[in-house]
Amino acid sequence: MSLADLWAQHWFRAFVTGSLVLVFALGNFYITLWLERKESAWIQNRLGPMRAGPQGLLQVLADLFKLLQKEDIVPRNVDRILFLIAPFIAHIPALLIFLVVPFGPNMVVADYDIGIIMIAAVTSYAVIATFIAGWGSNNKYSLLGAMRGAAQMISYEVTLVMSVIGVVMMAGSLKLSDIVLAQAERGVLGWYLFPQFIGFIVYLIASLAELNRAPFDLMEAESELVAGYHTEYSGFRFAIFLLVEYVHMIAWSAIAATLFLGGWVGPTPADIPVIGPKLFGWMTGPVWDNVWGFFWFLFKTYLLIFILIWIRWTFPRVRIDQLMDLGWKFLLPVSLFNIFLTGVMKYGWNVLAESGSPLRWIFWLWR
Amino acid sequence: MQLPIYFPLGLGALLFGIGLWGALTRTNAVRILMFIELMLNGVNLNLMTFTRYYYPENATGPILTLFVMTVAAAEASIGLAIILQIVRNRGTVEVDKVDLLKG
Amino acid sequence: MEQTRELLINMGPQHPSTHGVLRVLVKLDGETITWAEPDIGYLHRCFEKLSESKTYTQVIPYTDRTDYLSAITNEHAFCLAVEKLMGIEVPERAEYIRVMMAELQRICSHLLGLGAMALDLGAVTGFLYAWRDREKIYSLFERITGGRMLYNYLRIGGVRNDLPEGIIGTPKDGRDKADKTIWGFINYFESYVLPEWDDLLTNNRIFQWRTQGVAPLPSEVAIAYGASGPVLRASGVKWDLRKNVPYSIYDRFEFDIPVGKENGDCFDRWVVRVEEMRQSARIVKQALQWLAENPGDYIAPKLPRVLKPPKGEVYIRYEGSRGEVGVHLVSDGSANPYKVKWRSPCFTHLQLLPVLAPGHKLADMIAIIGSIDIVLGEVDR
Amino acid sequence: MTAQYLSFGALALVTLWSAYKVVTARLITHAALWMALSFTSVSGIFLMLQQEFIAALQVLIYAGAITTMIIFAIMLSSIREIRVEPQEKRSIGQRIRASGLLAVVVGLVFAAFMTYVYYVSEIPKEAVPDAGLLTVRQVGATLFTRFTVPFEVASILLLLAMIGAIILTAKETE
Repeated sequence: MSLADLWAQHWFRAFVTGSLVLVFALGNFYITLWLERKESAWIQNRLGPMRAGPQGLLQVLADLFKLLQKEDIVPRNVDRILFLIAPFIAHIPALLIFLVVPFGPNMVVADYDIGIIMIAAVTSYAVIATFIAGWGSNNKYSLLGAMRGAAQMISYEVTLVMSVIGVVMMAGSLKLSDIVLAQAERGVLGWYLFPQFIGFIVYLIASLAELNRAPFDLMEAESELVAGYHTEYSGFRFAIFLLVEYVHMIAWSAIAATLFLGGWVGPTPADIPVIGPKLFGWMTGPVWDNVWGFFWFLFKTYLLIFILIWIRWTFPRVRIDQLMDLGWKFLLPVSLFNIFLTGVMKYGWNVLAESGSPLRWIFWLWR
Repeated sequence: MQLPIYFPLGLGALLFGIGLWGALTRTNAVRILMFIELMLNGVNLNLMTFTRYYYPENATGPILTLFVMTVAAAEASIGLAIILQIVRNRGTVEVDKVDLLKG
Repeated sequence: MEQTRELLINMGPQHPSTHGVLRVLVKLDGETITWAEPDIGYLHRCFEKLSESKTYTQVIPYTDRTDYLSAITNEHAFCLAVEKLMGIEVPERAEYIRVMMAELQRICSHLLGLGAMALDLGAVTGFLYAWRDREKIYSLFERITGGRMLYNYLRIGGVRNDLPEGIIGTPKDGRDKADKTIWGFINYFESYVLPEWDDLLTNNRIFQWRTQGVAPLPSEVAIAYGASGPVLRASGVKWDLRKNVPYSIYDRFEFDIPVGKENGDCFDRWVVRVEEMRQSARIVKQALQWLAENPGDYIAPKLPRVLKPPKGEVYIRYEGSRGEVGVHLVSDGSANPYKVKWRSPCFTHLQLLPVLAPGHKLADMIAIIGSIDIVLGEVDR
Repeated sequence: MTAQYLSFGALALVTLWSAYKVVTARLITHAALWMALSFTSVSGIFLMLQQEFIAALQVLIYAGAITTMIIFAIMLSSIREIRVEPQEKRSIGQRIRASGLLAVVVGLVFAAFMTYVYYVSEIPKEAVPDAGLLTVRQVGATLFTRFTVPFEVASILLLLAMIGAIILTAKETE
C-alpha cells in the first residue's frame, strides 16, 4: 500500500470515527439532558416534563427545535467574529476528549500513549472559548463570568491532573486503555476507586469545578451574573453552549469511569456461575465483548452523571474566593498527599511482597 | 516521514522571523512577550524536527523542548507580573514610555 | 499609584437575583464591592395617596398589596389602627382567627424569604421545597378566605367569615398526606419541614460558608438604621412588638423571641427566620386549641355601613413578617382617611444595603439582599 | 504523499497566517487569540512529526497556560488599551517595517543560516527510517536519570517564578 493510500485511509478513518463520536455525544447529550430534568424534578418533588412523549422523553427535542427556530440575535457593539465562533470553539475540548476514551475492549478512536496529558491539554481550549464568549459579548456580566470561569478552570485543572497522577502511578501508563486493562487484571476490589479513593473524591470535586456545574457554577451564577459568559447568546448558539456543557459532563464522567471504575470492565452473562457458560456461551467473541464492554462503560458513566446531577440539585453555590481557597489550599495539597501515599504504599508492597512478610497485606490494595 | 526536512525547518525559521519582527516593531509590553513566545515556538519546532529526522530514539530533544517550555512559562509569569506592576505604577504598557532611567 | 479601575455594575431592575424590580448600582474592584446603592421606585403604586379617596373598608385590599407576601399582617395592622381610632371591641373568636391567620402568614412569608435566599445562593431545591410548603398554606387560606395570595379577609372589627367546617383538624404525630387541615399542616410542618430545612441548608457546610460572617450588622448600627423584625433580632436585640408592645391578644400566647449573636450576619438572619417559623407554629397551635375548645359564630360586631371615625390620629406598631409595620392614620371625621402613612420595614432595611455591602464580594451582595428579605411592593408602596 | 503535503501545508499556512496576525491585529486580545491558534497549529505539526508528548505539552503549556495568563494580564493591565491601540502617523520606514517585509527577510536569513550550519555540521545528512520512535516512558526515564539535575533546576526555576509572580502582583495590604 502506498503512503498516499495510508494517509487517505487515515483521513477516512478520522472522518468515520469522528462522526461516530459526534453521534455518541449527541445521543448521550439528549439522554443526559432528559435525565437532568427528570432527576431534578424527582429531587424537588415535581414530575418534570410529562407532556412531550412518554415521561417527557421528547421534551428535549421540542426545546431544541424551539431554540433552533429562534432568531439568531447578534447584539450591536459585540466583537462580531469572536461572538459568532465562541460556541464552536467551546465544542473542541468537549468532543476531543472522547478521542482517547476506550468505549470497549477495541473501541477507542485514537489510543494515544499520552491519553491523560492529551485530555488535560485539550481542556485548556474550554478556557479560551469561555474567554472569547465573555469578551466578545462586550457585556460586563459576560466579562466577569468569563474572568471567573478562566480563573476557576485554570486552578482546578491543576488539581484535576494531580488527582489522576495516583492512577497513572498505579497503572504505570498514561494510556487510558492500559489503565483499564490494568484494572481488569485486579478484579473489582482492585479498581482504582478503592486504592485511589482520595484521588477519586478530589477528581469528582475538581471535575465539578471544571465543568462549571453547581456548586461551582460561578461563571454562570444566574443570581449574580444573569447567565455569565453566555448572557448575550440566544437561539441555537445558546443551544450549542448547552450542548457543550452536557457533552463536557459526559466526557468527564466517562473519564472518571475509565480511570477509577474500571471502564468497560464488567461481568458478562457468560460469567454467571453454573448456568452462565451453558446458556450464554454464545455471547462471547470480540463483538460481544465490545457490546458488553460498551454496556458497562455506559452504565458506569451514567452512574457518575447521576451523582453529578444529584450534587447539582442539592448544594448551594460557593463564592469565588471560597472556591479558590478550596482548590488551592485544600484539594491540591490533598491530591499531592495522595500521590505521596500512593508512592509509599506501592513501594511498601514491592518491598514486602518479595519477603513474604504478613505486613504486606496492609499494602495489598496498592499492589 | 517523507516530508523534506526543509519544510518544518523553514516554518520554524519563518515563525522565528515573524516573532522577531513583531518584537522589534511593537511597543506594547504584553505583545512583546507574545512575540517572544512565538520565537520560542519556532525554536522548539526546529529542535523537534532535528530530533525526529536524525535522532528519533534519543530523548534529549524532547527534554530540551520541555525545558524551553518550562522557561517560557516561568518567563511569561514573571514577565506579566512585572508588566502588571509597571501598569500599576506608571499606567502604561508601552515599553518606550517606561523610560525613567533615561536622564 | 494608579489602582485598577472600578467596574460599575447595574443589578436590576430586571435581574434574576433582585427580589422584584429592585435596581442596585454596584461598584466593583475586581470582585469586591466598594459601593452599593439601591435605586427604588419601579413598583410605586401611590398606595398612600390612593387610600385617601377610599373608605376605610376599601383601603383593606390595598394594604394586601403593599407587602403582598404577607397580606394578612398588613390587613391586621390597618384594622387595628381603625379599631383603635374608633374604639371598636373585636370579638374574641375573631381575635384568635386573626392571630392564627397572621402567624400562618408569617410562616408562609418566611418560607418564601428563606427559599428565595436559598435560590439566590444557588440552592434551587430549597426554593422549590419552600414553594411546595407554601402551596399547602395557600390551599388552606383559599378554603378559609377564598383568595390565595391577596385575601381581603379581615374586616374592621372582626373577620369576614368564620372558619369553614372541619378545617381545624386534630393534633397528630408525623406526616399525614391526606390530612388537609390546619393541624395537619402544622404536624407536617413541625415534624417534616423544619428538620428538612436544617438538613438541607442550615447545617450544610457550603451554605454556612456562604452566609456565616457575611455582612455582620452590629446591634447599634441596626438600631441606628431603624432595623426591626428578624433583621434586628438577628443582631442580638431581643425586641419583638408582639412581646414588648403587645397588641391584639398576643399577651395570651406562649412563645420565645429567637435572637442571633451579637453581630448578626446573614446566617443569623437565616436562623432567626427558621426559628421564628417554629415559634409561629407554636402560636398557631395554641390558637387552634382555643378555637377548637370555644366554638361560636360571633366574629364581627355590627357596624354602620360607612365608617366615620372621629377626628384624630392614631399610630399602630405591628410586628409584620419582615419587621415593624407602622400605620399612621389621620382622620378628619369624614368617610375617607385624611392620611394613611405606611411605615414599611423593607424600605428601612433596604437602606442598610450601602452599609452592609461594601467590602464583600459580588456574590455576597445577593446573600445580603436575600437575608434582609425585602419585598419591593412594600419598599415602593 | 500528497495528503501529507496537504496536511503540512494547511498547518503551516495557519501557523504563519496567525503569527502574522499576532503582529498586525489591532486589538491586543485578538492578538492573544491568534497566538493561541498559532500555538495550536504548531502542535499539529508536532503531531505530524510523531511527537505526541510534545504536541500535548505544547497545547497544555502554550495554548492553555500562557495564553490564558496573557489574557488575564491584558484584562488586568488596562481597560483602555484593550479596545483601542494608538494609531500614529507612520513614516515610510515604519510602513516598511509594518508591512511584514522584515519578517520574510529575517526568516529567510535565518533559514539560510541554518541550512549553512546544517551542512557544515556533523549531523548525518540521511534521515533515519521511521522505526523505533520514542515513547513517553523513554522520555520520562531519561528525564529522571540523565537529566535529574536539570529537571530539579527547572522545578526550582518554576517555583521561584511562581513565588516571584505572587509577590510582584500581590496587593500591598497594610
